[in-house]
Amino acid sequence: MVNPQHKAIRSVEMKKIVKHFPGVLAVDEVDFDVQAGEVHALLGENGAGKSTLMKILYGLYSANAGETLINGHPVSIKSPRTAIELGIGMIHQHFMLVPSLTVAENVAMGLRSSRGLLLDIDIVSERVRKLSEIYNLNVDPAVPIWHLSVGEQQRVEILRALYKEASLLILDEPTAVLTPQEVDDLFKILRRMKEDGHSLIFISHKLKEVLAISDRITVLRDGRKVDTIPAETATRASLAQMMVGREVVLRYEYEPVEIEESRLALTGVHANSDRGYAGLIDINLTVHSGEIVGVAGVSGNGQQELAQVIAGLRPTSQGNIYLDGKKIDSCSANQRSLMGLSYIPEERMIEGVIKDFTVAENVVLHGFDQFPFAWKGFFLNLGAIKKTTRQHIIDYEIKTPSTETPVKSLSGGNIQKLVLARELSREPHVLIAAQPTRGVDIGATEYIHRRLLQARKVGVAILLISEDLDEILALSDRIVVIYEGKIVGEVSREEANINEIGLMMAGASQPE
Amino acid sequence: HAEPVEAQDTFRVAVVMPSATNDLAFSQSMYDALVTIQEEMGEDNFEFVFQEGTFVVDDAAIALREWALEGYDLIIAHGSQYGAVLEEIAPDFPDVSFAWGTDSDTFGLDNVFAYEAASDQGGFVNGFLAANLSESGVIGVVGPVEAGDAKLYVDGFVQGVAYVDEELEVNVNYIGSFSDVALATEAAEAHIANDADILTGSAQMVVGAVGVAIEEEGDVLWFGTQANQTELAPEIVVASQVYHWEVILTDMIELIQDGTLGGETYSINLENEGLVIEFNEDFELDEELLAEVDALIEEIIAGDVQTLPEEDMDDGEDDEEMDDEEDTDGADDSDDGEDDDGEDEESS
Amino acid sequence: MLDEIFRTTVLASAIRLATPYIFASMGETFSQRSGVLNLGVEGIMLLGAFASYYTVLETGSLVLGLLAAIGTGLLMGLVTAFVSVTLKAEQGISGIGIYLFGLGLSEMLFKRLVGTPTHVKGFPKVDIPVLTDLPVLGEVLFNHNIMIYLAFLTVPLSACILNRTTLGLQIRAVGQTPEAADAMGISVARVRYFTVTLGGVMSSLAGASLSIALVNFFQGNLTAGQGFIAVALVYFGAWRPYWVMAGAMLFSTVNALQLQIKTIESALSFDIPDEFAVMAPYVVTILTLIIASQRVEQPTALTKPFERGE
Amino acid sequence: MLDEIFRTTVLASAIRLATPYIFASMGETFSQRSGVLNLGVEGIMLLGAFASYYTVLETGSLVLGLLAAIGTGLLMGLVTAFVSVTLKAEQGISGIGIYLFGLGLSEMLFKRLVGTPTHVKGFPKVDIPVLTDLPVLGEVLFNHNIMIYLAFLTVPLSACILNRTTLGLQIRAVGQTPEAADAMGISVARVRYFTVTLGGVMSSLAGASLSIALVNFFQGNLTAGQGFIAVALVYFGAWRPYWVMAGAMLFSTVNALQLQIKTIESALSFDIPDEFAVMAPYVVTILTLIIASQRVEQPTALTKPFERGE
Ligand SMILES: Nc1ncnc2c1ncn2[C@@H]1O[C@H](COP(=O)(O)OP(=O)(O)OP(=O)(O)O)[C@@H](O)[C@H]1O
Ligand SMILES: Nc1ncnc2c1ncn2[C@@H]1O[C@H](COP(=O)(O)OP(=O)(O)OP(=O)(O)O)[C@@H](O)[C@H]1O
Ligand SMILES: [Mg+2]
Ligand SMILES: [Mg+2]
Repeated sequence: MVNPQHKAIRSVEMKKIVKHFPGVLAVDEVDFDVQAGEVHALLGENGAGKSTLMKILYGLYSANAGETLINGHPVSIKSPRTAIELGIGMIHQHFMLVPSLTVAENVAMGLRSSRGLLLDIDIVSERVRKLSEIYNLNVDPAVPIWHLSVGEQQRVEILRALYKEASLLILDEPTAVLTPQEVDDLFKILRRMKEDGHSLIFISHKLKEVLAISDRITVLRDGRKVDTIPAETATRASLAQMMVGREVVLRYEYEPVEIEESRLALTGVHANSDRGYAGLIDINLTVHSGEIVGVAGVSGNGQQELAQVIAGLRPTSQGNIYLDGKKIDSCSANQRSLMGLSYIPEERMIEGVIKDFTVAENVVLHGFDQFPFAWKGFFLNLGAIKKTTRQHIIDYEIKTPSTETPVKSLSGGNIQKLVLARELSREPHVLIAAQPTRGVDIGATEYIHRRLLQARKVGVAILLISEDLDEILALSDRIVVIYEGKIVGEVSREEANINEIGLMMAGASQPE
Repeated sequence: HAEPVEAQDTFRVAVVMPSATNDLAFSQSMYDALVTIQEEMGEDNFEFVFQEGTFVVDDAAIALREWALEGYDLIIAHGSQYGAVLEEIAPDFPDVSFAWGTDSDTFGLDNVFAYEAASDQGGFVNGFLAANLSESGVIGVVGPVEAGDAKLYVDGFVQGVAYVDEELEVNVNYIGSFSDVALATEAAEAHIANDADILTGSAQMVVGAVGVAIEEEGDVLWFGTQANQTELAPEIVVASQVYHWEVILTDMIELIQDGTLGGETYSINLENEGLVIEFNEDFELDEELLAEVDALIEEIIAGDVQTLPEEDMDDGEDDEEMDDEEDTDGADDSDDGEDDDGEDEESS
Repeated sequence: MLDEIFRTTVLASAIRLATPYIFASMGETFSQRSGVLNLGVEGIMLLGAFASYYTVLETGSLVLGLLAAIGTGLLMGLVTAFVSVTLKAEQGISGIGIYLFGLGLSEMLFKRLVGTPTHVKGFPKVDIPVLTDLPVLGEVLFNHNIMIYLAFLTVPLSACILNRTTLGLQIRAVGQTPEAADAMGISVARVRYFTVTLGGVMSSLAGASLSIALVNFFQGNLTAGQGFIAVALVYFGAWRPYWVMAGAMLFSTVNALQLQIKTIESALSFDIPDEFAVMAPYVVTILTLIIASQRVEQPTALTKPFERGE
Repeated sequence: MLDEIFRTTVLASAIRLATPYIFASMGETFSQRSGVLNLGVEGIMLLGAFASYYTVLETGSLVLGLLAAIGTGLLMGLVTAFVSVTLKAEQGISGIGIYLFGLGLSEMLFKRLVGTPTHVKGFPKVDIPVLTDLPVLGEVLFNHNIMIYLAFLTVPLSACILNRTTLGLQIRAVGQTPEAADAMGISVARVRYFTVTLGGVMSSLAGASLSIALVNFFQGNLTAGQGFIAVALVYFGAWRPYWVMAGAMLFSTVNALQLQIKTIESALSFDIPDEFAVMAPYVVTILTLIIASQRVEQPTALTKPFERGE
């Protein structure tokens, strides 16, 4: 059985840490510390250096300068193995799980077995089950990872850290992909761990969460530490200002727009979900020109199915869909997009972009066979493609070294801007925006919001699907709430009440 | 009037061989011989079965044992690689006769015949003819691996050319495979690019080389060995050295029927007409030259002409710089007795 | 002198030897770039080789022979596509199935319909007016038959299609992230049907290049593993047409050199020391390793059937 | 009667033919499961075949021959691992480099040190006391030499290692998601060094099984493509040892059947109609396609060198 040699971590101090990447000074003389029984949050825009700093602590990167002390003694952490042995656990921004292996196997991997060479999966499973009960994690050790939802996968990550008796746990953007309910559950676990004397480092772009969970907050900007402050003295506005270096507006002026003709209409739409059961039930929905309709709901209640049905990536089993009054049920995704439908998918790395393609190639993923990108529909016009890409890069403030950089080396926020640029530049009649700001820092979020509002102003009909209720409330003209595949309520902007909507999202009945 | 089938009177032969029966080479020569005997003796008196493409020696072993149990009268292991297993199996069936080739070793067993081919003799004759017919003075040879009867043939051929004119250039190319037709083709292309106007070669992959010669439309001639290759290329084949195993097989059959099951070593050669130079009838040859060939064959039979290079005769001019080492290992007198035709035939 | 022989004979020879590899591996490049690993190349080559050979033998028409090869390739390509795209079979398995099928069927048909190897008149050398008369280059590059020119022509063509056309963009997208391609309205199935069928035709032409242009004969297992090597060459060239061609040429040059070493020796009138033979493989290895250290764009969805998660 | 021949002769023959494939493809399974595509199998097979052959030829000791093969495999495996793990070379390219190297070196050494193919006395059949005497099974399954038993023994062993040991878990994790394995403190490089070296040893043993147990001699290019087919069989079996073995057996049975069709005919005392020969490949194809429709666990990081993003 695991028997970690490490003593409990009482304190970790990182001093004057420096990390260069080719052409980037990612971390510049940063001091950072965390104590037992404390949650220390790390804040900063995309690319501020948070992940890099934490990867240094976890032994994935080696620092160019600076030192790390544990319980006052200098340590040298050269690989994750050392970190694990010292009692450090990390939940990565991108989960470090092997999809085809079971929960227990993922936990057991890298551990010593009590049976020498042979696996002791039964023993590991048993202990996982116990831990899962203690922390109320509700994870079945025998299920393969790819069966699990993102939230469940994250619980596996936490379980794994607990299993290894990590006394310091680093969580890099753990909430980016969680539903509000899952965030609450996570926080319960984290508080419990804190009480047990664990040290926690928490990274998030969501200020509300940071304020809710942390004891101290450190803000990084461009690789440098801005300050470390106690959470009690911080407000959302002050944090946003520290991060971005200017004031950030998260409330937008609302200008009513003349609602014109219906652009998108769904009547009595039913569709199946991936696992075969009913994903959408009797959806009736209309979006007009110049209107943003927000779809609120806890993730997994049919949002993805809704977006896919409209985009033409999932067949309906009943009902009709109209685009500009024309029935499009039998049109392919391509035909729909030619008719003026744009789609910003939720899974941007899978459905939105091709990771190994360059920025320019991704910009023309839609309409690559149309003028001016193609000549006779067959030969690519590389010059025109480059020109358009440059324009997008300027217009949408996309941070990229060149038009020929593969998108996989851009940050998530910049990839999202690229998708937005591509979809909006086609001057669509209807835009489906699914989780457009997930994992994006506040600066970029604000930018994306402004762009959406601008599109609304010129008459685009926008369906905004988001789990972030603040986002929905800030942008939508109308809000519908989706629960278990059904639309369970609709409210206008004026009558929107966050509590009522929250209740509907949780499945409580519609307000009378 | 149905004739009664009398099993006792039917002579039954089984043979295992390394490549296909239509390879126009080593395996086909045995197959043709058996067909010939069957024609002579009649289907009622002579039957045979075969297993072709047997690359793995243990497979041959299984077949040999199976046939021995089933009471075949003569079981032939056509390929020197089967020697080791035969040595193991034959003693278990003292009443069954086995034959093994090409080699000269009967393992001291009196139920094993050994047989070999003095293919250097026909090679020498082909070389003699080639030297006389070549106008460019360059001759190309395409071989599989430098071993067995292919090596004997090539060595004899080179000697035959030198017998006519030491100055002629013979380029020998062993491509290292019995099955790679594309490479054999390319080897022939290389010879022709180097001005060769006569080509020859041994083993089944030479069809490619023959094709290249055909494309030259009469400017390049071909000499065959093992089987009669005239049908491959009627315009350009001058002659083929053909193996007639039936000559010695008939002897063996007689001995077996008389109760002698082995102990003898046979060799097909020009003398016993197991090796025959078969000319292409459509190819016009000078009467004088033909007469010279006849005389040469007589001289070879009489032993007046050396068809293989002597160990110390080797000079840097030709291509057998390895002969010195090879000839010392295990080979008795002029034949080195190893034969590995079609070894890599059944690899897939 | 040596120089000359090397350039004219060895290179011309390498060009011929490379021809079937180039056809087959260009086709496989398309197929793999779109995410389909076709291990059945060898089987299709054999069928194409037989079909064209038999047609030429019976009709004497090379054009018909070529058409027969194209038809066979089309058919086999469609079958392969059906199995790997529509049935979503595990690609390694279905490829071996196609290989065994081609191996067995071509040999059986040959035995039944032809019997013994019979020579056919293959494509003749084509002189290209001015080019063939160029001093050295003429002999090396422009003294071949049309199938050889065709093979080498497919290389820039493939590169151009893959990198500069909308079709190429679709192929690469489908091979990288089929989900994204699908979401963009590209039909993953259609693109893969196209590339796999094209791969079939090219494999079949590779076979025909042996049986009616280079060897001008057929026999069972004529290709002797060349199809598998062609697949390996696609990895070697890391899915880039010019690199794949370079690999095929490297491979063929080594073979050609070995064929002609005697000729070269006699031209030099001294024996090339064995040390040369000893070193050749090392040199090739080191060369390939230098190339190998380059990083490349991979079709990440290779071997993965696409399903829209329904 | 037919039944019997089929069982005893054809199956026993298939078992022998499958032996080198099983050695090589089990090794390759390990290597691929950990994310390394080793296309150099064929080259290592040739070197192993030569090393063991030459040792037996010189010393007469089969044990020394086996050790020579293991040593050669170890060395070549380490070289391959160095190239693909440490140098992070593109795996397709470096594999072909290793292949060419093995092909050239083994042929050259053979020519220099041996010259003509000379037979060696290979492993004799081993009777297993009770088992060999079993009626039919005895002859089919327990009448072979030790290398054959060894080959088939590696199958359950490989399955057990991959599925039931900590090492196997590490291998699978490294092949699927090396980042995750790395983050859990598993050394990706160490695991891959292990599997690739093991693959080298197994390839080398595959070669030795030809040269000192089945064929009992050596010649240039003895393996004639078997290494490439072994790699294909790993895809066929979708990285699962028993399935890979099934593929090797299927493949060998088809070959054995073709070898023995005349014997079977004579046993039946009538000719098997050609229709049988026509149908065999179809049957095999359909069979494989049925198998192919299964979904499998893929080493998704296959062919991708791992770098910790620094
Ligand atoms: N592996 C790498 N190679 C090169 N540069 C890198 C690498 N990882 C990070 N960087 C650079 O280091 C800087 C800090 O990146 P880091 O990932 O730490 O940001 P972050 O604060 O975690 O951002 P986010 O909020 O987007 O996660 C960035 O400018 C980035 O360009
Ligand atoms: N392997 C890498 N090579 C080069 N640059 C890298 C690499 N990994 C990360 N980066 C850089 O690090 C920065 C931050 O990357 P990271 O993936 O942490 O962003 P992110 O957290 O996904 O962004 P967002 O918060 O917008 O989702 C990016 O600008 C990216 O360019
Ligand atoms: Mg980060
Ligand atoms: Mg981020």
